Amino acid sequence: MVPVSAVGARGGSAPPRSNDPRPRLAQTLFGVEFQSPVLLASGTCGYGREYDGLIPLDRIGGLVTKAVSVEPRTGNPPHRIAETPAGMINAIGLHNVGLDRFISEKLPWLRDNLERARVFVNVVGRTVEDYAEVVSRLDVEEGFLGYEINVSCPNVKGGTMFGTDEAALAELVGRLRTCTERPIVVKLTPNVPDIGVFARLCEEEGADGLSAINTFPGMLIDVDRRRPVIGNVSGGVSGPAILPMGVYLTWRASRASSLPIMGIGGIRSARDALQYILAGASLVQVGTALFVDPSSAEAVHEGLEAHLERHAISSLTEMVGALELPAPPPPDAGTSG
Amino acid sequence: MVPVSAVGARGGSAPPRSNDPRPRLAQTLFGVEFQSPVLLASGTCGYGREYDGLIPLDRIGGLVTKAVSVEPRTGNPPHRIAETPAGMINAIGLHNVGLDRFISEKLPWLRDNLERARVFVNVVGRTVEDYAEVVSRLDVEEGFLGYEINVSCPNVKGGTMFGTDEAALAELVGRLRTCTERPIVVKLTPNVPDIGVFARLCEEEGADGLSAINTFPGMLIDVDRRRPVIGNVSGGVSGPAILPMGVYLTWRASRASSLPIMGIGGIRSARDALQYILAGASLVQVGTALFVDPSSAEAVHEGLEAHLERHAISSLTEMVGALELPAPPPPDAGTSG
Amino acid sequence: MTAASPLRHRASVLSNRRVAQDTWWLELDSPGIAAASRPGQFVMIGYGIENTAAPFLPRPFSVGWRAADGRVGILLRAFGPGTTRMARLRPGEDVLLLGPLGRPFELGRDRPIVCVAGGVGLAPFLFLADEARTAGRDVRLLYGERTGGRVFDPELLASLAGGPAEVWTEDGAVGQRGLVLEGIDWSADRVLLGCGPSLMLRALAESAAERGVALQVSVEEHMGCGVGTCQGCVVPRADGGWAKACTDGPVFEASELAWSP
Amino acid sequence: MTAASPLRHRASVLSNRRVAQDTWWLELDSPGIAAASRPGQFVMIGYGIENTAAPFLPRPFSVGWRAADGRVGILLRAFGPGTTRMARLRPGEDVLLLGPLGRPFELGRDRPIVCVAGGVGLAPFLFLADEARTAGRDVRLLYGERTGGRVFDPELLASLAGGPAEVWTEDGAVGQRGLVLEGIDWSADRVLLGCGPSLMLRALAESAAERGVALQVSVEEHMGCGVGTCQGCVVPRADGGWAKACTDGPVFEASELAWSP
Ligand SMILES: Cc1cc2nc3c(=O)[nH]c(=O)nc-3n(C[C@H](O)[C@H](O)[C@H](O)COP(=O)(O)OP(=O)(O)OC[C@H]3O[C@@H](n4cnc5c(N)ncnc54)[C@H](O)[C@@H]3O)c2cc1C
Ligand SMILES: Cc1cc2nc3c(=O)[nH]c(=O)nc-3n(C[C@H](O)[C@H](O)[C@H](O)COP(=O)(O)OP(=O)(O)OC[C@H]3O[C@@H](n4cnc5c(N)ncnc54)[C@H](O)[C@@H]3O)c2cc1C
Ligand SMILES: Cc1cc2nc3c(=O)[nH]c(=O)nc-3n(C[C@H](O)[C@H](O)[C@H](O)COP(=O)(O)O)c2cc1C
Ligand SMILES: Cc1cc2nc3c(=O)[nH]c(=O)nc-3n(C[C@H](O)[C@H](O)[C@H](O)COP(=O)(O)O)c2cc1C
Ligand code: FES
Ligand code: FES
Repeated sequence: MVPVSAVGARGGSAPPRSNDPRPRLAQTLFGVEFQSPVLLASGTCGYGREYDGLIPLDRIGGLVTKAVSVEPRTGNPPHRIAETPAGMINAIGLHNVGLDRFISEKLPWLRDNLERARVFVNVVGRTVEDYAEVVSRLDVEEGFLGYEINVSCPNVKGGTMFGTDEAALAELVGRLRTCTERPIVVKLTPNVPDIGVFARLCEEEGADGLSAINTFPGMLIDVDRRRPVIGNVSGGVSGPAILPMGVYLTWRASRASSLPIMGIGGIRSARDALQYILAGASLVQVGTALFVDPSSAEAVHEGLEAHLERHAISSLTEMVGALELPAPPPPDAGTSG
Repeated sequence: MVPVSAVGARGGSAPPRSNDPRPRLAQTLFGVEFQSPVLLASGTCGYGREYDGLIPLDRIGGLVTKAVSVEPRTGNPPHRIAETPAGMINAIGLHNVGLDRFISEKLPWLRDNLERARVFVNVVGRTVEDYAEVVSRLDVEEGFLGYEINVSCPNVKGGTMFGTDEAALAELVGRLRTCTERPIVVKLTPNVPDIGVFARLCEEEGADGLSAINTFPGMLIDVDRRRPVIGNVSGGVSGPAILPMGVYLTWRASRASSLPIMGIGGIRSARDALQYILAGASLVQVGTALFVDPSSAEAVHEGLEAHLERHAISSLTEMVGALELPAPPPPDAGTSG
Repeated sequence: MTAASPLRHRASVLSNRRVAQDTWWLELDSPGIAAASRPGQFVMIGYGIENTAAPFLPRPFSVGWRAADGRVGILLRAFGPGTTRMARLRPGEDVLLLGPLGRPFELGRDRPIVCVAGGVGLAPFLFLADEARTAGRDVRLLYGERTGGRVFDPELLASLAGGPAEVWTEDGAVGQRGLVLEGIDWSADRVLLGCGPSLMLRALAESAAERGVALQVSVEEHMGCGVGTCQGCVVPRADGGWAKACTDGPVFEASELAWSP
Repeated sequence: MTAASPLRHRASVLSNRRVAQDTWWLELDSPGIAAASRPGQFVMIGYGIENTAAPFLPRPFSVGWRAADGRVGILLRAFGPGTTRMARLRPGEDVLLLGPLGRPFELGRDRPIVCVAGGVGLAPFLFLADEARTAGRDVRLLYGERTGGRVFDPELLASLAGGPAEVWTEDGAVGQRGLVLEGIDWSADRVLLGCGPSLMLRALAESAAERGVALQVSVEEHMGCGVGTCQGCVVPRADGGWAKACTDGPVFEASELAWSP
């Protein structure tokens, strides 16, 4: 599916040539064309096939697979999900079929059935070598464009998460850069004091793009039983509840690095997506909203098209990062109270 | 209002003596009795007086004032607040009358009108010396129990927030400990990789308690005008949206330190409050919910009383930190995916 | 600022009818608020603490009208997600009310009153005109809308306000074509009151200032608490500081405020 | 797993009546889902993407009944915040439906069918009993509730299920006193089906295993997507792995699952 010439071309959003007849939502990113900025988020669309017939995958931008690890993982005990105010908490535990079965059972469907949708494989590991093995072994396969590196997982070596530890993250990204020429997109963790530091670091280590953001750590307690609702005690909070945080962190990441960004977190409408795009995202991912309504990704796509048409904007790229700030910029941005 | 003998007594929640006739919700904390665990959160109840007649302040646990800084602050340009999914974003900018007027105009009302409600003064500054000045000069006054130190503000010296910088926070807490014998409660910032580190550090530097949590940095964009909705560009997200994060961070803080904790974030019912209490909070604060319904703090108080009665629990202290974890504890707690 | 504490209670929706494009007239059952309200004051209307969908925060609305039987009338324009949902309120449902809140218009004595309303800025003047007219005052009610479709049902308006309004529309479809400001007779012996979008209020304030005419305006800003605790609703004062729209206002002397963009 | 793709569409509420304490019978207008459903399958019912108040995520409900005119019947028990709100659905409102989903009961041929229902586990058997009886099958419907007040209106039940149920209540207020399991005749030539709370299903599965009787059960677990993408709804397999309640189930052979506490 990936044209050989495109593999490995680095990101950067090219403005459309003036007499380009291509659709308003199309962008060239990571060396290939995305017909739409709307992708499905990792963990919320399985391996694509599960939504076949419900979501016209080839009409949208693409999808990110469920996390793939070297070994199969059985995941966490139930309950794995629960509802929170305007959101949900999940602790799936990176339940996945493992690399071998991903290659033999999941990738072929993506390769054979998707023409225009771009596929990223979400990658996890417990060590740098785990990640490197997934990337190296996948790299010879067809059916996907690049990697989204999930760093919101514990680093067996240091005890911290890769995504909150600058040294561990730098080592990881640097190592993966040696394993592939395909686009590497690092999915940033939100619970850090300054996401810009991590965005910059990824750029320096050779990443091609950023995804912002993964879920927030959260917990729910069944007060009658005095027990956590979630089998794994805590999990990740997603959904509309985190939208303002996601927009903010995308904006911060986009000011700290020049990499293209996939904006993620609570998106359920074109207006939500536009907030991310104005904040600096070139692409967006729809996750939890798919559970509420599987047609929401398509609705976001159509709503974006309608918005551009209504405002006579010829290309979405004009809106990427086009947020206008008040002058002079306020000194205390980011603080509350 | 503060009995001299109590001033400076350190925290720790004493279980009620067996034939103690005191109400189920009463607890001894910071050397004094709290008749109820429910307080009003800083910035959402002004200086108390504004809610006089609407909220029976002397029936609940108490309140935390709007932040007080040495100098008066005019705060941020409008819009200062906006609604987000199941929450709100605020960037008031620590608008406050300053220390002199706080002492002459605000404190007297609290001193003269509250008998049983406990008052904490929320303190902010741009430098360690700012904080120290507020605490030192207030310390000789009457009408409040102790201090809640708001560290979600930029540290002029280092450029980071006090609340996300271990060294700056340690210096601040250590310095304030030399200024007062009254309870010092440090209000933790949520956007750190491991709140336990900060909780421990506050305990080591002599703090008497912790408040968890302050707001999450967030942003909203008006997509038609391509401008931030909030005059200050970004602000702090509060309300039900952040409840699961607040419960999780309270749990983490309570496992990392033995200080009493005030649980904060999205509380609007007794069941929400109980989640914080089971996770380890001795007290809770109600903030944004007051805007939705000023009677919600009282409703939380009454709901807690009803819950204890229904379950024949003689003292709330039995529930503090009484969360039962599944055995064996899952290895990946805190991660999602 | 206000003398008595505001009331907080659940109020039943008595009726909710569409009175113009995007515009509803909502009647709530609230004897306490009906009795205590003065023209220019407002209420916070919310869905209560169980609700987290928009409107999560309560929204401020002028008391548009009140009746001796305890009805409170609200003029509601579906604007964003919150008001769109409120436009669908049906009889039998209830809302959480907090009010009356804020500083009312000062009407003084005897002098003729001129009300200048833009859009749903009409709301406080329905109540005001009705009661002032009943009290024998001379009231002119100038009312502008962008389009004719948005003009409040004239019959209902006349019955609520104790007389008709002089209507101006930008498209000229109803009433006179033009801006409502064109209808003002700038005479200094009137009590001049304005309520409407901020651009209109600014134009009004500038004209009044040029002519040395006193003007009271009711302003809008995003609100959190409605009672002065959150400092969320500030508007710029002429002297450089901030005033709270909820307790220092919503009615201000135009000269108290800064009007530069 | 399922042959055709599920349908997603907005469906009108046709009626919603209280049929027992905390229990409602909701009829939705969904010809497509009515036509495609098989007993044991379920639908996800939600309020759509604009809604963020509970239920924010759609909730799974068994297809309780269907009619040739396109009606789909749902037996709904107000349990937590989501179902409490759904119990207040009124005719004219609509919901977002996704379905039919999941693996249905396997009824085989000819053999008598014994349905064992606990609480709203009754739902799939209304539909099943009605159609199996129409097809000439012998169907026993055993139905247990904790208290008599929660027993589904017997007349409506009989009309939906094509015949009455044998009712057991723990308080003995309606039907026989005791647990519904006591009513089972453990004969191996029956098609034995169970649906209800997990404690009841476990007891049922253990009894069936002891007696070597085949049993199909419909299980419950928190669901996100309902279509197999989120891995949220897993239940433990006998072989140590996990099965997805939404696509591998909700109906399983009891022997496929692990029943230890
Ligand atoms: C004192 C006062 C009296 C008012 N009287 C009336 C009236 O009688 N009739 C009427 O139709 N409208 C009135 N308004 C305006 C009304 O409150 C807003 O139209 C409404 O809040 C918009 O909510 P929304 O969710 O539909 O819009 P959104 O744009 O979705 O609102 C998003 C956020 O902005 C806030 N917001 C947006 N616009 C306003 C605004 N103008 N004022 C306060 N908050 C705002 C909302 O609270 C919310 O937090 C009044 C406002 C004030 C301050
Ligand atoms: C296949 C299937 C069929 C079902 N059929 C019926 C039926 O016909 N009639 C009926 O009344 N109920 C049925 N249920 C149970 C129903 O889905 C739950 O009662 C409902 O989801 C509870 O939601 P709540 O908000 O009221 O409860 P809450 O306790 O507030 O729910 C909190 C969270 O837990 C989840 N949750 C809680 N219990 C369940 C549960 N049992 N299943 C799935 N999610 C749950 C909710 O999705 C939500 O995320 C069925 C469940 C499944 C899985
Ligand atoms: C309008 C507003 C103003 C606030 N001002 C302060 C403040 O001055 N100092 C402080 O420590 N926290 C401040 N906060 C944070 C709250 O005290 C509380 O930590 C936060 O809102 C989370 O609780 P909630 O979800 O119940 O509102 C403010 C919050 C709001 C909404
Ligand atoms: C059920 C579920 C499973 C997820 N699994 C993964 C995963 O495997 N890898 C990953 O990087 N993110 C995972 N995520 C996070 C999402 O991709 C996304 O970052 C997050 O949900 C925020 O977006 P949303 O609010 O639109 O859902 C998962 C989220 C959910 C809800
Ligand atoms: S709305 Fe809170 S101070 Fe005015
Ligand atoms: S509910 Fe998502 S996999 Fe079953």
